Parts: sequence; structure tokens; C-alpha cells
Amino acid sequence: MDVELRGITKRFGPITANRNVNLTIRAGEVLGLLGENGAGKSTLMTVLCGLYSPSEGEILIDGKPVRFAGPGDAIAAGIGMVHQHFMLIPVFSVAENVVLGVEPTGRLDRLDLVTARAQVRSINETYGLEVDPDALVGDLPVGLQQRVEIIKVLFRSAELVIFDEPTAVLTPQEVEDFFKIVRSLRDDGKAIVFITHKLNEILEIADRISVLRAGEIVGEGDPKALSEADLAEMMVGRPVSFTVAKAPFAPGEVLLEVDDLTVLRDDDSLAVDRLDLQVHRGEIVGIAGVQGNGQTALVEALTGLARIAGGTLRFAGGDITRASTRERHRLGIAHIPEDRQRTGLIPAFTIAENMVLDTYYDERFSAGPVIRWDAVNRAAARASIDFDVRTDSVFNAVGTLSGGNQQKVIIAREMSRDTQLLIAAQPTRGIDVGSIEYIHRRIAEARDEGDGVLIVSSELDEILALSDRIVVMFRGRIVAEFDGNDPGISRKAIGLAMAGATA
Amino acid sequence: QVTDTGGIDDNSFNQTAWKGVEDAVSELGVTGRYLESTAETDYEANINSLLGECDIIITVGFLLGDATKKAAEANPDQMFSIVDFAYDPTIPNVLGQVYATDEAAFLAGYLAAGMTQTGTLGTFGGINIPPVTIFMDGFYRGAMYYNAQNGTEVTVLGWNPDTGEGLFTNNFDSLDDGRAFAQNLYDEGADIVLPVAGPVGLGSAALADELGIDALKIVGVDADLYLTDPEKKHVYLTSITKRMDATVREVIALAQAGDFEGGVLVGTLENGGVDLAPFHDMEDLVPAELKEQVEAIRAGIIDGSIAVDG
Amino acid sequence: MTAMPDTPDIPARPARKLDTARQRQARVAGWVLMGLAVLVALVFARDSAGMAVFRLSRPNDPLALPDLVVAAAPYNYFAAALLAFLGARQFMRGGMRWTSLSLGLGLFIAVTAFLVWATAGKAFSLTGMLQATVVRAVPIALGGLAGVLSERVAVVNIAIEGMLLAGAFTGALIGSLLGGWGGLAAAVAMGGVFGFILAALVVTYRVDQIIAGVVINLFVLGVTSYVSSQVYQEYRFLNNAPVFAPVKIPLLGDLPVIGPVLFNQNLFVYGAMVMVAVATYYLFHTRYGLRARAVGEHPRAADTLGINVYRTRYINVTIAGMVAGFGGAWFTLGSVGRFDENMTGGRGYIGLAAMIFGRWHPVGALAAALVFGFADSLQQKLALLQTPIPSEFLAMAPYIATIVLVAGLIGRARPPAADGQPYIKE
Amino acid sequence: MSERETEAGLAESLLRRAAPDRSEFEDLVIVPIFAVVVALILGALTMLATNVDLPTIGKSYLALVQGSVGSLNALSETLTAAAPLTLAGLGIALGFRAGLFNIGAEGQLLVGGMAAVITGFSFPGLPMAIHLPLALLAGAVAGGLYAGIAGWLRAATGAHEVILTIMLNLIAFRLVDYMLRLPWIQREGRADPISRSVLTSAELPRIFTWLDPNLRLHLGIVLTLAAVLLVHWVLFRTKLGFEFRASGAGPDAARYAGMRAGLLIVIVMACAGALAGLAGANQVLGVLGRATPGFSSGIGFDAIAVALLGRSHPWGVLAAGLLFGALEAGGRQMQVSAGVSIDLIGIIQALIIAFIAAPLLVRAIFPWGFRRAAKTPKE
Ligand SMILES: Nc1ncnc2c1ncn2[C@@H]1O[C@H](COP(=O)(O)OP(=O)(O)OP(=O)(O)O)[C@@H](O)[C@H]1O
Ligand SMILES: Nc1ncnc2c1ncn2[C@@H]1O[C@H](COP(=O)(O)OP(=O)(O)OP(=O)(O)O)[C@@H](O)[C@H]1O
Ligand SMILES: [Mg+2]
Ligand SMILES: [Mg+2]
Repeated sequence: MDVELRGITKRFGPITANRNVNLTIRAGEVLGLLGENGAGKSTLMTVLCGLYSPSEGEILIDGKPVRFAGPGDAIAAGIGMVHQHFMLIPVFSVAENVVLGVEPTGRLDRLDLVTARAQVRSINETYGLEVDPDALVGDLPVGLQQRVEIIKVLFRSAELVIFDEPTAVLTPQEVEDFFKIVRSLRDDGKAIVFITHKLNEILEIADRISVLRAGEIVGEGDPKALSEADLAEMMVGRPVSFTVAKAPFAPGEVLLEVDDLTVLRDDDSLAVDRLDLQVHRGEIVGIAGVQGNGQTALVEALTGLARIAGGTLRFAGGDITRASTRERHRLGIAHIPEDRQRTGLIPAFTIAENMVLDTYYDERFSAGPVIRWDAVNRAAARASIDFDVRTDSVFNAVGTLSGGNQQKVIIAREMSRDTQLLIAAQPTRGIDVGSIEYIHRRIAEARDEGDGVLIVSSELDEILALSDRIVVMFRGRIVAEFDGNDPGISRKAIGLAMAGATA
Repeated sequence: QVTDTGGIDDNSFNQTAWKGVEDAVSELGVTGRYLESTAETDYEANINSLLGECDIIITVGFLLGDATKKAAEANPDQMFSIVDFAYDPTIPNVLGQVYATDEAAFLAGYLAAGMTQTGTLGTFGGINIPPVTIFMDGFYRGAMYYNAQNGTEVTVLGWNPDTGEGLFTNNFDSLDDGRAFAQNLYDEGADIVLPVAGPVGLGSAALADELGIDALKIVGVDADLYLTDPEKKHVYLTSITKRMDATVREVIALAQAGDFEGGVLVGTLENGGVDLAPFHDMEDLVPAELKEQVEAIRAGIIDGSIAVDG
Repeated sequence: MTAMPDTPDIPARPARKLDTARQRQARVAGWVLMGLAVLVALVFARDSAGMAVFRLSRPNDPLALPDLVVAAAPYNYFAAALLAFLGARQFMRGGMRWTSLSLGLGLFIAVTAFLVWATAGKAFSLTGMLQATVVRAVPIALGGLAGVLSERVAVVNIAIEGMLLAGAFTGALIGSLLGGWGGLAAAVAMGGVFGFILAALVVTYRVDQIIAGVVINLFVLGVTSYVSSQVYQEYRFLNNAPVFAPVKIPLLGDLPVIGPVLFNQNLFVYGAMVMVAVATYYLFHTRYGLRARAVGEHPRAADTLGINVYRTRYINVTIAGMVAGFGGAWFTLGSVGRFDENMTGGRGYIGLAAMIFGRWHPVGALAAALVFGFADSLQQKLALLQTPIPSEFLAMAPYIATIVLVAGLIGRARPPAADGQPYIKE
Repeated sequence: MSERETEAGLAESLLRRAAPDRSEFEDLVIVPIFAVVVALILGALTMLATNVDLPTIGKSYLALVQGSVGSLNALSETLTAAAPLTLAGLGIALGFRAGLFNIGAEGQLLVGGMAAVITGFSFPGLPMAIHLPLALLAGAVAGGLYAGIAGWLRAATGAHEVILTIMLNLIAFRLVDYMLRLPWIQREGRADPISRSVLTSAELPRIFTWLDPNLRLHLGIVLTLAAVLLVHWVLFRTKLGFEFRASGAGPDAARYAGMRAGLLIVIVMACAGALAGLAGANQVLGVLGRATPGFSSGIGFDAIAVALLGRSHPWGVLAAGLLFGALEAGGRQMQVSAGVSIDLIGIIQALIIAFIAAPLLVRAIFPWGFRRAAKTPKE
């Protein structure tokens, strides 16, 4: 199936997300779609899958113009999309999620889950996906959740499959598995659109590349003829550096000492199992690991958000095992949480308010019980400039910013106070190369100034680019440790350790 | 007239008093107007908004006692009358209308005790306040008097005058409470029930209608419910009437004639202010002997030879 | 490379004593049960004398059962011992798994002990109480069910009270003109109309869901009170509807205790049970139920799959209104045959509580409604039994019990994820 | 140098607030006017439908205006009714701001009122300067503690605050019934549940009796205005208010920022309860002078509508409280001079709220009243 977008423009009130976009997608081909945060990639694809209707322009399938009144029409026309934010219902089983909307039924509208399960299994077999149809989606790790999304699309026999940033949350192994699936889909003759911020991936998988900037197509190209640097420049409009400049490694004394730490989940299972870890001043420690192996719990225990069931934490010589989150902040622990929108920011609050979310009580910003708003606003304006947050007023709601800019607000907040230890969880998830470059530079600067840094990331490239020391977490324990500054470090060995295998 | 919460159309209390005003309107050629209270905080405001608009303001309900007093003292030239409340000491410009309801209720209790097949009577109230419990007191004591006279052991469920505890719906709104409470009493053996809860009692009548009058009869209160609740009239054995319409009309007449004077007007069996309604359809069910006894007791109460307050 | 990774099957480490959440919960439950045991032993058992008689049959039941006679003091000492045992178990390892069950059982035992103490030396009709329990639970259960149906599609329904009242009013009015069935149909339809209005306000006009509910409640209260004071006064025949009489189910209805409680009731009791069953089937076993729940959990996901979120909300909220309308008709057509101002008296809000208490599940809502109904009829019996406890405290007891249950047993019940949030398509 | 200057200029421009756009103005000013007009028209239609003739309808609306703002007495009545609604509404609004739905204002109001009454009759001989503040304080503290129970249970066990507060309301009703029969609270010589009278030294004095002895307006209105200012200050100027708002708008983010979620829930509920308790104290000390079982008369429930209508903003709550107060006072006059049932006011209230809360609906009905059906979708 060939699909053509002709002159698509999409406006949201005063905002124009897409402007006069022309794009062709061919059967048996992977089209890579690139662009900065907010360039309009997701919007364009959302128009294509019928969820938004275009303000102008038309869509042609196999040369014939079509109009979608809703996603149902697009699905019927054979267009399927795996969204950037998964469209799964956590409390439903895999089978229920897959059949939702096209359910097999018996008499009295009875849901025929037996058939549904069988159908899921048969897709599983065809594409080697291996997902238990009875598992609750909410219990699945993200990699498997994505497979559920893929099964959903295949189940509706889509001929055009759109993947919006599918690899942002996957481990290297999972990415490889995912590419296998994509290739087999392509070889089946399906048309594929692939959106990502990871340039190496797009070069690896795409047959053709289109680049969006500010809602417009600014370039097309052949992956064989282009380098990462070319693509980055096309996207951002300036050259981007991929290596992080760091001072030579000169660790100071031990800053954070984790001894025998045990953390339990709500169901009393072990999330962190008697873990030992040290972070020195002037050192970046990267924690690699597949999601669901206790990294979140570790970070929450370090920041005072999770109950510690056993073990001790020492920070700068003092015992902080029982200290509250606020006390730890005051001691100089900064935290960039993994879920920007939910735990890092309050979308409905202004940029200024978010900039002081955990410092408003500081004497810089308050006098007695009162917050000095003019000081807050001035500092927020200053920080917005310093940290390159692109906005026209600090009184704009943070929720209106793009993902990259939202992350910069958090980083501005956490780094513009006096910190000694920076704990950053997934600091660049879903963020474009331009912003990544900036954020990495900031993190490296903190380390060069003598702070300790702990990075938790499922992005191996990020871990490799930043870390002085890399530890791998598996089932709540540290199972391997690597020297991050060793030029001969093996991605493969780390990847295997993450999967729990012997090196 | 300022009503209590419950509204002018409550089929008992407020409505009966309003009827007195209407009677006065048609017979004495005055004009009347009413204001419904929806909450206690309204009482005072409602009275105030009638100040100066009327010759006499009649407040209906025990709960308006304080508000009326306050207004009367602030406006000594305005005539007031209040139903169900008496001031001690009296206020010169307020005429309280109170009723010796227990006299009539005593008769009803005696009658019911004579009529019951199961030996059990039941009663319940709206809320535990004197104008309600005075019915229950009289009813209870009437039944006990029957026991004493006839050597029977009729019991009354739902009220104990000695402890002041009993069965109360705690509202005057939920008609289905009336049904459920009557059902409860019926389950425990009562075949005649006296609901003292305004419109809630209409729910009890619905149950009696459904079960049939052999199983359950109702004694009405305030007005003769045979007349004011014509749809269910057949379930009422009798009603303990509190002729508020009569006293209200009387007060208006006094005011019109210029004979108004502060004090207390007590409705009794003797002056017809309270009474037992006719049996209507159940005339034939009540044994003649029992009727005679009831009449004898009425005479006894009036001449003071029988004390109704235990 | 510095360290050697372990093998995937990591050798087990020596178990360490950890203070788990479940242990903490078990400890609290243990103390609660012990406390109940002490209460039962020191207050109820010491003070009980004679026999407590629970009448199971009524005079004209076909199959008469003898009265249930319980020796009060021994029973209560036994109950106290049982509670103490259950409590003690909580402190041992084995008890942990049964914390919720033990607590529930413990509360039940404590309630029976209380009943026996109150009844010692007296008698009352247990069957009557249970029957009243079911009857009084009906409007609450239907209100709760209406709440479940609309909150499952993420529309918060504060308007249950108004819908009940509208159903009661319409039932009486049309019932008076066209008879019971006509009234019932009209009540259901009127409930549906208000459901539709709620849906229109929150879905199409994006009114805050709670505001919309409050508006409907105020509006219905205003209109029904207005009409009943302006119109019913003069035209009494408009407010005189027939009442649906109990229908005895052959055979089953003759069973002792269970018969009168479950199988000799009116249309509304059966209707409530059937509706709960149908709603459960609908929500959890059918295609449209799955879609409805999807809309309540993650409307955008549902939308991407071609499910019309707005239409789903309209339909389900309208159905919820119809259920509430049916529940409202109970007040008039199922109980007293006439309408009076504000006659629902806040039962809709209790229904809302029943919905939450019942964890947004139809059966849960019914169970919660039965708890309220039981507490209500229990309190009436206790008022007749003349216990030394002030009646106000008896009346409070069900609400205190609800708080204890909600805080202790249910805890963090999870509403549908999108509950209360408007869905804006673009 | 020049770079520094442009940077400073940039910082200045970042500090500029966007001017409120026209559609905001329309929502705030034009929509409410339309709402009132439409509600009145629909109210008139309701009257027509029930055989009320046109002159009477005109008369009743005239009475509505006269009774709410038409005279000194009317204004006094409006303000008297608005005070407790606003106070309790502020409490509920505070809860909304912190993400809590406090249905319990009614119960808190009852408990607070009881405490105020008890304090009010208990200390004969105290000078007013001590007694009155003491009684008010007792009301606020009792209401706060009572709401604090719900807050604490919510924080400690995660139980749903809607159930908790509904149950606590029901408990409060019974508790008041019980307390009013206690010998040391019940008025001497009375068998019905009624408390002793508040001593003059604890009464909220009427403030306009020098104009007309019947004016009921009392010091409570000053208290109310002070509370509006205080709540506004706390909510938007203080650290505590910032924490309230943060835990309402982003509970997880607030926790991650080191705010103590559980403690905040308890504090918010306690503050909300204190305001409701103050509303109760305002009623017993200012209007009733004593307590009887129904003295809360649904103010706690109406206050929910007030808080919602006021969009949980202190000044909005005040405006909504005044509107409700005016409708109540005007409705009474309507009943007196036109004989129209007070229930009609309930209908009109509901309609006004509906239309104010649904700008889209008003725009749909009166497309010509607005510049353009401005669609402002948000993600
Ligand atoms: N529903 C909406 N209402 C208003 N503006 C929107 C809406 N959806 C997207 N936008 C705006 O449109 C622009 C394009 O957004 P889009 O999500 O398509 O970007 P993207 O390229 O997918 O970015 P990312 O890489 O962060 O996913 C952004 O400026 C965004 O703020
Ligand atoms: N003791 C605890 N009390 C409450 N919540 C906890 C506790 N321990 C862990 N959690 C929460 O349970 C959730 C799941 O934790 P889990 O360990 O599975 O994720 P993770 O593997 O640490 O993180 P990631 O998915 O980012 O790799 C986390 O949100 C964590 O905050
Ligand atoms: Mg995107
Ligand atoms: Mg995790």
C-alpha cells in the first residue's frame, strides 16, 4: 500500500504544528522521520491515523483520496500506529488490549476471550513475539508493552505501520529484537514509518529519511549517503557535537555510600536486594539495566521517597538513612526524576513556579511564611536564559513547553542550587539531539566542578558517553561493574550483564 | 403565617393551621398570606419580612418559639400568635396556642388497646421533641389504662415515657421511613400503629393499605386523616386531631374584633381543641361497648377524674 | 572490566527479617481484633443474662422454623474467645495471609455479639430485620449501580441524588395517570433524560463534572418541590400512584428465612438484583462493557482504536440515569405511592459512598448497600429493644463502621484511571 | 557589554505577563450576565407552565431584586446569608485547590457551631473582648479537628475522602442530636433538643442597628471578608499555600519535591474544617444565638456549589457567596409579595450555576453575543 500526504497543514488555534507537508510512504519500505522536539512529527502521524483531521491538505491511498472521520476509518483503511505514549490500558490483559475495538464475540455480545487469546498466540508465532495473552499489561515491562502495541496493529492487519519513537524506552537487546520485527514486517510488504531521535538507529533501519523542522519538511535523503552529523545538522539547523567534553577523571573522597540497602515493593517483593554502591566526588557513576530491575526503587530510596527496609545510606560522612526528602535536598542531593510530566513538573503551574518547586522554602525565595515572588520570577527568568529554556514568558504553563524544554526546566531547577550529588534518572528520554547535547554538557560540568553524579539510564549510549564507572543492575543487585573511561569497553558485555547472563 | 420546615402542603401540621387562616379569610373577610421556612435560619428573617405587612403574624411550630419571642419583644405593637408554644412568663403581644394532645391520645390508646388482635400496639415519632412525644405519652398511658381496667397485657412498642427513648425517624421528609418503621413494628406483632411524624406517617398508611386493615391499622395525628388523605382513608382507625384550624381562626377572630390579648390558649378535649376523629368506615368494627367506655373516659378526663399524665 | 557478573539464577541469600507492609497491616488488624475481644468480653458478655430469642418465622409462614434461642452470656464469652484467637493469629506468621478475611470475620462476630447482648432476655424477628435490610438497600444499591455505570466511563456522578428524586417524582406523577407500569417506564425514561443531560453538560459542554452533578441535584430538587407545592395541593389525583405489591416466587418464596428475605419481595428488589447481575455481565463479559471500561481507564487509547469516546460516555451515563430513575421509582411506586418534597433524603449520596465502598463494582456496590441497609434496620430493632446505648450512637454506628471498614479493609480502592477528567479530542 | 544588555532585556521580556485575552474576559464577565438572564427567563417559563400569570411573574422578579438589593434591609439580609456560605465555601475551595473533595463542610459546620455555642454560654462574666474571640476560636478549632479526622484517615490509610466526609456528616448530625440533650448543654426547663442561649458577651454584635434595629447584619461579615483576604494571602503568597496548590495540581511532583503529602492533607483538611467551623460559629453566635438539631440547614452543601461556582478562587467564592445570599434573600421577598414558592429559587440557582459553568453552552445559545466561537483547544 502506498500512501501520499499532500499539502497537509494542521493548526491548533494559533499554533501551526504542520505546514504544507508533502510525504510519500511506499509499501515494503521503511521511511525514517526525524525532527527536533515539537517539530510536528507526532502531529503529522496523528493526522494520518485519523485521530486529528487536517486543517488543509489531503491523504491519498494508492492514488485515491480518502477522508477519515475518525481512527476507525484509518484502521479500516489499513493504517496502524504505535504511539509515542503507549495507548494501552494497564488494568486490561494483553488479549483484551489487543482485541479492543474489534472484539470476537459470542451470543449476547459475550466477549470471546478464548478466541482472542488464540488469535494473539497465532500472531505471536508468526512474528516470534512471545507475549503471554493473559498477563496484565500494567505488570509487563515496557519492552513487552511495546510488543503488545505491535500485536494490536498487526491484529488489525495494518498495511502501513507507524512507529512513534519506539526505541526510546528499550534496551540494546530489545532494540535489536525490535528491528528484527520491523524488518520482517517490511519484508511482508508493509509500509513503515519510523520516528526517532536516535540517529544511529535511523541510519540502520530506514530506507529513506525525511526531516521535519518547525512543522515543515526541510530535507529528504538516502541513509546510505548521510552521516549522523549531516542528519543532526538538518534537524537542528546547526552542527551538533556527539561527544561529551569532560575533564580528566580525578575522583575525590566518597560522597555517597550505600551499604546493604534493601527496598521492598508494595507487594513486599524485593526491589533492591542488599545493594552496595559508592559514588565519589567528581565521578559519574552510570547504572545500566533493563527497566524493572530495581533502579527506580534505588533512586527513590536514595532520595527519601521509598521506605528503606534494610541497610544504611551515608552522605558526605553523615547517616541519611532516615532523612526525609526535604532534608536530603537541603544537604545537597539533587534529583532529576524519570517521569518528567508526573513527578518532575506540575504541568499546570507556570515555569517560574516549577523552577522553585523544591527550593521555594530557601531564604533566597522566601521570608518567613511568605514566598518572595519577585525574587522567584527574576531567578526563573535568569535560569531560563542560562539553561536555554525556549519560551516567551516565565508565566507560561510548563505543560505548554516541548519535552526538551520541560526537561531543561527541571535541570535548571536542580542545578541552579548548591548541590553535591546529582541523581539523574533517564535524563534525556525522548529528547532531541540538540537538547541532549546540552543536557550532557551540563551534567559533565557538574562532575568537573566536583559533584558526584549518579545516572540511571536504559540508554546504553548515554551511559557510555557520560560515565566514569558503569554498574549493571539486575534483579535488585549489582551484577557487574565496568570502567567507563576504558576505551576498549564492550557494549556487548554490558548488554549481556543487563540481561543477567554471564560475561 | 410562617411555617416550620415541611411546607404548607404537609397534610398535617402546617396545612391544618393554614386551613384556619383560609377559614378566616372566607368567613371573616381578612386576607392571609404564608411564608414557608426551609431552614431554621429562615425563621427570623421570614418573620421580619412580614413585619408591618400584617395585622397579626401567626407562627406555626414549636421550633419558631425563640424567633417569635425575639420579634415580639422587638416589636411590641405587632400582634403575634404561635401554634404549639406557650411562653412562661407570657409576652403581652403573643398569644400561644397549645394543645393538651395527650388527652385525645389517651382515648386513642385506650381504643387501640381494645381493638388490637395481637395484643401489641406500635408507635414512632419524627423527632424526639415534646409536641411529638406528647402524642406518644397519651397513647401509651391510654393503653396502660386499658390494661388496668380490663386486666389485659397489651404492650406498646416504640416509646417508653419513663426513659424518654423510642423509635424516631429523625426526619419529616422520607416517606419510605414511615413504611419501613411501620413494617418493623408490624414484624414485632403490632397491628395498630400510631405514626407521629407528619407526612412520614403517610408511608405507614401505604403499608397498611397493602397489608390490609385486618393486619394493620393506622391512627392518624393532627388532622382527621380520613378527610385529608382520601386516597388511603380506609386504613385509619381514627385520628387524634389537634384543631389548629379552629384555634387559629379563633385567634384571628379575636384580633379582628380587637379582643386580642397575650397569653395562652389551650386546646383541650373540653373545648374541642383536641379530639378523637370519628371512626368513619370502621364505625362497625368498633364494638359498641368499647365506644361507650371511650365516651366514659372522655367524660372522666374532662371532669378531671381520670389523669392522663400518668 | 572489573567484576564478574553472577549467573542468572542468583543463589538465594540468607533471609533477613524485614518489616514488610503486610506485617504492619497484620499487626494493626491484630490489635483491632484484640480490642474487639476485650470489648465483647468485658462489656457484652459480663452484662448479658438470659436467652436472646431471634424469631425466624412469622405467624403465617407455611414452613415454620422454631425460634433461634441463644444463651447470651456463654455465646458472648465464646465470641470473645474467638476474636482473641483471630487477633492472636495476626501476630503469628500464618495469620498474615488472612488479614482482611480475619478482620471481616471479626467484625461480623462482634456485630452478632452485640446483637445477642442487646436481645438478651428479649426477642425480635430476625427475618423481619433481614427483609428490611434488603428493602432498604434497594435504592442505595441502584444509586450505587448508577454511579458505577457512569464512573466506569470516567464521568463522576454526583447527580445520583437528583436522578433518584426525578425518578420518584415522575413515577408518582405518571403512575397516578397511567398506572404502575406506565409510571415505572416514565421514571426510567426521566432518569435517562437527566443522565443524558449530565452527559451533554460534561461531554459536549465540558462543564466540570462535579458542578454538573450539583446543578442537576439542585434543579431536580427545585422543580419537584415547586411542582409538588404548586400543583399537587390542588390536584391530589396526580399524586396517588399504585404500589407494586410483593410477588412471591413459587416454592422458593416459601422457604423459611430466605423466602421472605429474597423471594417474596416486590419488583424493585428483583429488579435491583437482576440489574446488578446484568451490569456485571455487561461490564466484565461483553464487548461493549470492555469498550466502556477502556473509555474510563484511558479514553485516548480507546479513541485511537476507533471507539467513539463521546458516544460511549453518552450511552453509559444515560443508562446510569435510567438505573437511577428506576431506583427513584422505588420511593413512590415501590414503597408509598406518593411523592413528597425531598423524599429521597440524601440516599443518593449514600449510594455514592456504596459505589466507592464497593470498589466501583456492581456487586460491591450491592454488598455495600446491604451493609447500609442492615445497619439501618438493625438500628430500628435496637430502638425497640431499648438498649442502654443512646439512640443517637446506635444511629451513628453504621457510619462509624463504614469508616473503619473503608480505612482498614478497603484502603486505597482505585477508581477508573480517567475518572473525573474531561476528554478533549484535539 | 552589549551581550549583557540584550540578556537583561531578554530577562525583562520573560517577566512580562501575557495580557488576558478577550475570551477570558468574556468568560468572566459576559457569560455570567447571560447566565443570570437565561436562568431568569427559564424560571419564568417554569412559572408559566404552572399557571402563574404574567403580571405575577413580573411582580416576583421585581421582588427578587428588591429583596436582595432593593433596600437597606434587603442588603443586610443578603450579606447575612452570604457570610456563612462564603466561609464554608472558602474551606471547600481550599480543599479543591489541594486536590481534596471535602463534602464534609456540613458536619464540620455543625461541630464547630456546637463548640462555639458551648463556649458561648459557658463563661458568664467574661468580657466580650475575650469571650467572643474565644467562642469563634472554639468553633474553628472544633471544625478543624473534626475535618482533621478525615484528613488523617485519608493520609494514613488512603481511604477516600468523599466517603469519609459523607460519613462524618451523618455522624455529626447524630452527635449534635445527642449533645443537645446533655443536661449541661440543654436549656433548662426544655425537653426538646435546644442548647442554652449564647451569652451577650459572645454574640457577634449586629453592626447596623443604629440605622434600623431590625437589620440583622452582624460582625460575621467582617470576619468573612477577613477570611477571604487571609485565604487569598495564604494560597497565593505563602509557602504553605504553594504546597497546597502543588499537591493539588501535581501530587506526585509535590512529593518528589519533598513536600510532605500526608501532613499537607491533614493541614488542608484542618484549615477547611476550621473555616467551616467558623461558618457554624457565625451562625450560632450571629444569627441564631443557640443551637438546635438542624442549625446548619444545608449551608455546608450549598457551599460546595459556592466553591465550584467561585472556581475555588477566594474572590470568586466571595462573589458566588454574595450571589447565593442575594438569591436567598430575594427569594424570600418573592414569596412574600408575589406568593411564588421559594422552591423556584432553587431552580434558578441551578440554572445560573449550569450556565456559568458552561461557557460553551452559553456561546452555543447566543452565538451573536461573542466575537467568535473561539476554539482554544488544549492538549
Ligand atoms: N493538541 C494540541 N494542542 C495544541 N498544540 C499542540 C497539540 N499537539 C501538539 N501541539 C503542538 O504542536 C507542535 C508539534 O508537536 P508534536 O507532538 O507533533 O511534536 P513532535 O515532533 O512529535 O515532538 P517530540 O519529538 O517531542 O515528540 C508542538 O509545538 C506542540 O506543542
Ligand atoms: N518500599 C516501597 N514502597 C512504595 N513503593 C515502592 C517501594 N519500592 C519500590 N516502589 C515503587 O515500585 C515501583 C516499581 O519499582 P521497580 O523496582 O519495579 O522499578 P525499577 O526497576 O526500580 O525502575 P525502572 O523501571 O526505572 O528500571 C517504583 O515506582 C517504585 O517507586
Ligand atoms: Mg512526538
Ligand atoms: Mg520501574
